[in-house]
Amino acid sequence: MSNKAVGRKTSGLDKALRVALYTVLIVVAAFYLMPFIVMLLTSLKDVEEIRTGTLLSLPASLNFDSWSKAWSSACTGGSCGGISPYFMNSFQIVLPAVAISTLVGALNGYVISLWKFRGSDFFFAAMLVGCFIPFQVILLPMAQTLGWLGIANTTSGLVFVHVVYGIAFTTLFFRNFYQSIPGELVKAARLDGAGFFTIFYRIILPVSTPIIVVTVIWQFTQIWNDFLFGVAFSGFDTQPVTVALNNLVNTSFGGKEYNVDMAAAIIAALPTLAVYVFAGKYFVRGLTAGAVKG
Amino acid sequence: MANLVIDNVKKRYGETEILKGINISIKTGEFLILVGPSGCGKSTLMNSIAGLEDVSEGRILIADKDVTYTSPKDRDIAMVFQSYALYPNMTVEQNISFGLEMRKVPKEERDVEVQRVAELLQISHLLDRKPAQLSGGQRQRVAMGRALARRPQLYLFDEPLSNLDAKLRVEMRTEIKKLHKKLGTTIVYVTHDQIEAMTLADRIAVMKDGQVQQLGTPQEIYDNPANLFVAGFMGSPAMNFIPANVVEQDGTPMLELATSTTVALPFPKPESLKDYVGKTVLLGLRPEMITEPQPHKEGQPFVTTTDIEVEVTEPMGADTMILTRVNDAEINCRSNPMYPAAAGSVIKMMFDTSKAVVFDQESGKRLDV
Amino acid sequence: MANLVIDNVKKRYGETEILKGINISIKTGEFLILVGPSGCGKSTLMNSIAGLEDVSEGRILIADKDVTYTSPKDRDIAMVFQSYALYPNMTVEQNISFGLEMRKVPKEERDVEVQRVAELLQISHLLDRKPAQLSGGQRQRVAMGRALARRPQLYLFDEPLSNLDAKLRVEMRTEIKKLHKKLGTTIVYVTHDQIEAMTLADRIAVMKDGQVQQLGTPQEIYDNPANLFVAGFMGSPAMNFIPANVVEQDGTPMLELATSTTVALPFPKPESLKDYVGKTVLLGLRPEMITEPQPHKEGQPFVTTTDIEVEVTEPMGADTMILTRVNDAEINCRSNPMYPAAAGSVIKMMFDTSKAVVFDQESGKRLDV
Amino acid sequence: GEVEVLHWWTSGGEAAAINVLKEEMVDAGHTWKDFAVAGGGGESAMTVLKSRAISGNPPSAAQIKGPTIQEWGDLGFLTNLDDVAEAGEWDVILPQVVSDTMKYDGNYVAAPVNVHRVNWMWANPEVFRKSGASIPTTWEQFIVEAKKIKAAGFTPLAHGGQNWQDATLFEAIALAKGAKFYNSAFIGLSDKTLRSQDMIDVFDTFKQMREFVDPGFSGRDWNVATSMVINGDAAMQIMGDWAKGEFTAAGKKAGIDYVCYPAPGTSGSFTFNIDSLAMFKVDGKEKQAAQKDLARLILEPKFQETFNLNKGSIPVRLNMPREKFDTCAHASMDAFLASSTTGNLVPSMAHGMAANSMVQGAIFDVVTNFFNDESMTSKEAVDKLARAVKASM
Amino acid sequence: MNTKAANTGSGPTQSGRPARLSLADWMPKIVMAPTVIVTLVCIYGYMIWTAVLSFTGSRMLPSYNFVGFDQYERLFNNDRWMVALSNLGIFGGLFIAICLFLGVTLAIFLDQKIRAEGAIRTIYLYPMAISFIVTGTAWKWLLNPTNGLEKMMIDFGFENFKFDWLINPDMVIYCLVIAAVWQASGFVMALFLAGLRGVDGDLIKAAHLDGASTFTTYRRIILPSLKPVFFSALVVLSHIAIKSFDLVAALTNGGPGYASDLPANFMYTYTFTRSQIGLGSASAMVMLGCVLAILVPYLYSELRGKRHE
Ligand SMILES: Nc1ncnc2c1ncn2[C@@H]1O[C@H](COP(=O)(O)OP(=O)(O)OP(=O)(O)O)[C@@H](O)[C@H]1O
Ligand SMILES: Nc1ncnc2c1ncn2[C@@H]1O[C@H](COP(=O)(O)OP(=O)(O)OP(=O)(O)O)[C@@H](O)[C@H]1O
Ligand SMILES: [Mg+2]
Ligand SMILES: [Mg+2]
Repeated sequence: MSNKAVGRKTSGLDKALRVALYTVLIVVAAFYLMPFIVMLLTSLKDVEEIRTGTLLSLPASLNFDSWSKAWSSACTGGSCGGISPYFMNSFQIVLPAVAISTLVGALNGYVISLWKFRGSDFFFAAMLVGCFIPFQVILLPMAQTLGWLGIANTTSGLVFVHVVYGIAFTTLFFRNFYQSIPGELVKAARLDGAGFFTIFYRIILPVSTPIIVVTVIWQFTQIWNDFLFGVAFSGFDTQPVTVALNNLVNTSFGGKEYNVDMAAAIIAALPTLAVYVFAGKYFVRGLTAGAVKG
Repeated sequence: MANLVIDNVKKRYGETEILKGINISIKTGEFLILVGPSGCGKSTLMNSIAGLEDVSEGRILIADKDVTYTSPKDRDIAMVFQSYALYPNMTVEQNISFGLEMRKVPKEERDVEVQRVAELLQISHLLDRKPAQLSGGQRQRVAMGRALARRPQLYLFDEPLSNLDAKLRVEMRTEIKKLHKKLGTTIVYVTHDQIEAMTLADRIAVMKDGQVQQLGTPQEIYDNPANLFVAGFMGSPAMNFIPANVVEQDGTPMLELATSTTVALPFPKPESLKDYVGKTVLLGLRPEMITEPQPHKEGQPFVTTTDIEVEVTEPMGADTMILTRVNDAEINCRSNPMYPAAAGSVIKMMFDTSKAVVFDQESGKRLDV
Repeated sequence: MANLVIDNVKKRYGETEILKGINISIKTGEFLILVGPSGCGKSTLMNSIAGLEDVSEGRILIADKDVTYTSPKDRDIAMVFQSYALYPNMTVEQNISFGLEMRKVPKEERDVEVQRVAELLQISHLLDRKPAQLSGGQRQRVAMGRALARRPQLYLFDEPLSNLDAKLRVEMRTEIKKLHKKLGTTIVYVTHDQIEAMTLADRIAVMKDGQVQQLGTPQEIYDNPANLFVAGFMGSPAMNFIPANVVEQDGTPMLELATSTTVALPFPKPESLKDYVGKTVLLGLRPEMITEPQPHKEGQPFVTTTDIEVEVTEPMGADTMILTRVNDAEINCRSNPMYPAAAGSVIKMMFDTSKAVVFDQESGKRLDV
Repeated sequence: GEVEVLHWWTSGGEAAAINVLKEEMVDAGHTWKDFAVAGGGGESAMTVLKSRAISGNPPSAAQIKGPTIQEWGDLGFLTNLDDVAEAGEWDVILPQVVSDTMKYDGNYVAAPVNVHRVNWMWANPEVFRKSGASIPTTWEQFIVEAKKIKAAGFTPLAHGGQNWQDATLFEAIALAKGAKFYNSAFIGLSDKTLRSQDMIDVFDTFKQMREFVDPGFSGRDWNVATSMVINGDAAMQIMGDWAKGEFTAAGKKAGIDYVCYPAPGTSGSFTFNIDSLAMFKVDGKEKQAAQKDLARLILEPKFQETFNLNKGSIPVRLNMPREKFDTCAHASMDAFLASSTTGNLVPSMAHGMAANSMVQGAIFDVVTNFFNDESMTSKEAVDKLARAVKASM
Repeated sequence: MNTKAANTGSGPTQSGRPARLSLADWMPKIVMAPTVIVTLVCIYGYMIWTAVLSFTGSRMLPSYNFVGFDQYERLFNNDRWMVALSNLGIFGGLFIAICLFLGVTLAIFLDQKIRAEGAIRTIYLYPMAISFIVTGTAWKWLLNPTNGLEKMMIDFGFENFKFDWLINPDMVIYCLVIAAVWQASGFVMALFLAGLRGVDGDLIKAAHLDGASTFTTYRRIILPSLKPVFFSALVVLSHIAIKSFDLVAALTNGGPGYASDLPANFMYTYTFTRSQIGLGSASAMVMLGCVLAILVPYLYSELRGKRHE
């Protein structure tokens, strides 16, 4: 349905409300942005300026040295390649892990809300409990399991771990979204001769974009920013970028190079930010509009 | 094409029994119409036939095969849902062709089929739209199109024309009839439109509260209702029920009527009233059997002309309904719009009891069978 | 209670103009029925009145106030949506009382009101259910209940009874009529049911393609359709259109009819046919005007009896439709079910042209006004 | 063969130092896999180590120190280095305290890298001059001088509010009560000592330090605190000799821009913190050979020298040439030798050399909480400490 | 009423059905199977394992010398644990409440056809993207009394502005709340925004006609139909609250003292740094127990309520 809904309102009160609305949004945005501005400004200053200036003082000149240093020449431990070599590792972990966990979550959610079977709800509840298991306690048993499976300290091992502990969330998101999809759609498709996967692929997935976006945002962020699993289950050559970032930040050459730290942090966050910007387009309305009456 | 046997099907939602043992069997190629008051379980029965709801008890057989536990897609059924259930992400065209695609019909054939159906339903110009951009009636036609594009063993139509305008509805009705003639597919069809029921059905099943009250040809149902409920439900405007004393005249039980004057009406099967002499029965008389005096009927048996007092008139185009009171019951009579009948005036009306029926007042059971 | 003026309202979706300048004005307490083919813009117009869609052009006035830009909640309107739009997370009771709550009606009053409405709509036993647990017709009644619980300035009903069975529909219709009588609220009502339209309306607006074709009382619309479209649209079964040559007999233009034999029919306003002598016009004759010979009409002016060949018969309960061919056009006649009319036989039928209308074949314009 | 080395030497000097080892290994024909996990004094690295060990895939060598080596030995993860040790005469070149720590069950299982002196005090002479104070040699004097410094508008004590920094300061104060007291309290964990009046005094002194730190100390990293001294914002810092790296990196000269003194009252004592690489059992002849080479190289004088020059610590080998080392290092070496004979050489509690991690943690908790809790009295603290230590044994 | 009824709604299977089922009928179960296995092993298996360890004297690595309830006794005699537990109460409660409120509010605001929606949405969301390893530093600066916000405000002329929560043991927990809210509320907003976009436009229209103001429409019609979204958000937030480990590690590292310790940090410290796996496991079990005690009743009521309600 069109959402031009409520008419062109021009009354003074409405205008005032609108102004207030924007004001609130902008003030809140400013609060959210503050740490980022601090980080950004810091990354552009040199070490001396950081020491002497205040948090929000502007850098004397735009200086991207720290950015290039963070990217390609900062030292962490025995290697001095910046954080760039670790980007590939992270991508190799994040992309498959996000894809698999999202897909599995979508399928699970689809089953739990539209193909209920005896015990499926109970299982869902049981699975949710899994969301609350502190990740720290599973480090050791998981390490042992990975050892048995022969994927300890490999990228596949990390993908496996992230998928395992991601599906509870992805399932939750999808299941709760699919609660509002009219069951009649599935019925109609079954009569049309579509099977389980066809219905999923042709009918359900196309109306799932908003929740896919949310799930991808969540999973991508969680996995990209994960440190604990990344450090514990990676090998020396499969360490994700967070481990590099951690090393970089905890490394100092006489006086912390905050500018490099901040630059590295921003660089490390760029892929996630890109996902947010890109995915944002798909926050669309009314995908199931017109499906059923009543 | 296949026959359909519904064998003692029951359906419960929690405690409540919605279907209380339905038994219907339809021959191959038969057109069955389900009617019944809102909430009586028609859609539930349709869903059960399609396999979209588990039945709690009983069996369903299609083409002599027990399909009670077969998955819907293997039952080879096409259905129009009361709530449409259009695929929101697909265009009208895709909605219609989806079922064909699933049955692996090649693209060219699908296109031809979609065109044909769309033309039939007059939605050719809407093929590229999404359901959200359609009007109510257009959506209903798409729902219809989805079923009609296929050639299943069995069609299920759940109020497929309710949101269409009268003209379109007549056209669609004709198309369905043609289709049925041409393909001979078995059809189960729910409708609230009496004319649809009467004109389309080979047989009609009248349901009430999860039970079949009567199953028979339209004419049987109309002329020979099994009980008070069926009699009152079928026909629009509804049959008049007049509590009437049975009096004996010349050894024949007659029905006494008090309008402006009191008359005794003859009854075609007087023997069925024997036991009720002196008691009151319910006389069922359809509005079209109480008309302005019609000269050509004059003198026929079971036709009685008497005076009534007009309470209200309701012009309905082709006819005018006249409301009056007989034996203290409000009744509808149908007259020619040109017959002068001002509210409050006393006019002559002709009662034709040749097709009248009588019921026991308490049990609602038909007496004259 | 208020009057309603729709002043040259236009509505576009992108390029397509859906409403092409609607002008309707209704007096306070009037009952207006909107009819028109599926997709002609009825719901869009209703939405515009309610303020749920912006109009692209034009003004809407309620109670003499321009409300074109007023928000829906300040227009004091209650509406039944064609798609119901029930609140899925609320029970039936909450659905009905929500509007009252919003208007700050105290709890006790609300409860009383909900009870009243629920009884009226026969859904008292469903008050605790959620919409998902209801049948189609039950949902529709809840949608209805939501509107009826309120006492707005203006009611908008968009096909409120389409999914109800005939009996219930008649009851509901009566209730609406009573309500309207009692409250005198202005009502705009969309329906596809001709009987509803004829019996409820003070006036009917016939729409087509986003334009009003005719606005008038039911009788006007039925007897005096402004054009071919209105004539064909109103009435069920539809009016027969017979292309007929205008011939002059004794200086009076008559309409020539070829059935089994050829006859010339008289026409009440022959002067309007003057210019068409020798040409072909479209004669509009409703089915109920072509009946079995009725002795009491015999000899009336404009009544002609002739032979026709029965093609198909369609029993519809109270009447039987007889299909035949006249001047190569297929036409419907309405006869008593007991009149013998076997398919293929030639029978006598009586044509009553006293209410016939004629149209220009090309433009569809009415000739006899 | 290849060696995978898990360590947390990531800061400037350390990283440069480890690169020396790496190069030598590469020169010896091995592959060096550098598994560095920075942060939290090796907390993350230990987690990684456990996870890798339990998955059956431990690194060849890992940075483990002090009593923890024994714990790993107990679990049977460590390999025997006796042949390397014999060839390199480790028993001879290493002081007893060091070699004892490197052995499990009488066998060498780890190679020591360096010795840190923890009880250092770093001072900015400029600040002292400006505020007219002199370098304190006892804690009483410290308090007097600190007050002057504070009055002059400087922060007397540069400190970071992290539990191990609190503990470093605390153990320095405790050490001023004598090595015997120190050992009895932190190694012997004697309840009597823990509850003694001396301990109460220690806490009293410790609490007074709270006045001499700036309000922003909470959670501050040690090197940030060091830079306060470097910048002349603060006068002193009690920190191990790794702080020197910060001064050096800032281009400051020992004895001129900054001075190093033993922490007040501990001039004859030496709190040591030994870094070492423990060797894990690995499969494959080549890997084992590489591992042995690594152990050998660590104790080569060349590596010892370069590494310690970078790291600010002193070599574990006795009798190393010392000309390249600065004055602070010299002082450290002297104290190391001297104290090892007097019994004033004590393991650092704050750096996990004295007690196992559980006891250490228990002490940390009490100490750090006491330092931040204005209402807690020293008596209560002592009681808490004694109970916490008991509970963790 | 009749919630059970809806239950049997769409499922293709039910008890009492004969065994001749095609592969297609098994599909849902087959699809769920890997998840079931993984959940059983990697969640319940490990949970049981942890439970077992909590009854042992395990130190650096797991061992199986059983000591009964000793670890639990030690745990509850541990001051730091009690602090951590009560901190979790304060932190979790505030964090979840504020995030939900902010998330819902911002989502609703953003749903008003805001011009720069994309940009604003990204701004609200970005804190999730940046690892706390570094943001922790930025927050430390901001909250630091000597050179952070306090200084800025004083520089702006608010002489008496005082903001020293970070070093105040009583207030430091609220610093954690601020930073955590900053980081997570954007995601809650996104979750709700996605939910809002799924609500049928006709319902909103109906509510407007019924006389509901925009505010009431959200409160009574839209948000109640977003119950499942609330559910998701709550689970996610509780999850974040419970495992807020990085946040504490980066911002306060538990300090001053251990005033800002949370159970996750406690557990990590004891399990890995202090080699007290037994005690760590016990603390994990207690943590899990607390969460479940709150969560299970909610889960139950939530899952009992069914589709389309
Ligand atoms: N969002 C839209 N975009 C484009 N066209 C639309 C949209 N919504 C409706 N229409 C078109 O506008 C026309 C009028 O629709 P409307 O719903 O008013 O019809 P209606 O008269 O109520 O029909 P019905 O009797 O079938 O309900 C239809 O042809 C429909 O296809
Ligand atoms: N999920 C449910 N839980 C409980 N009762 C239900 C549920 N679904 C339907 N019902 C009830 O079952 C009965 C039959 O519903 P059904 O939809 O079959 O009616 P129907 O005959 O199709 O009516 P209509 O003509 O109004 O569409 C109704 O009374 C309805 O209230
Ligand atoms: Mg139904
Ligand atoms: Mg409509």
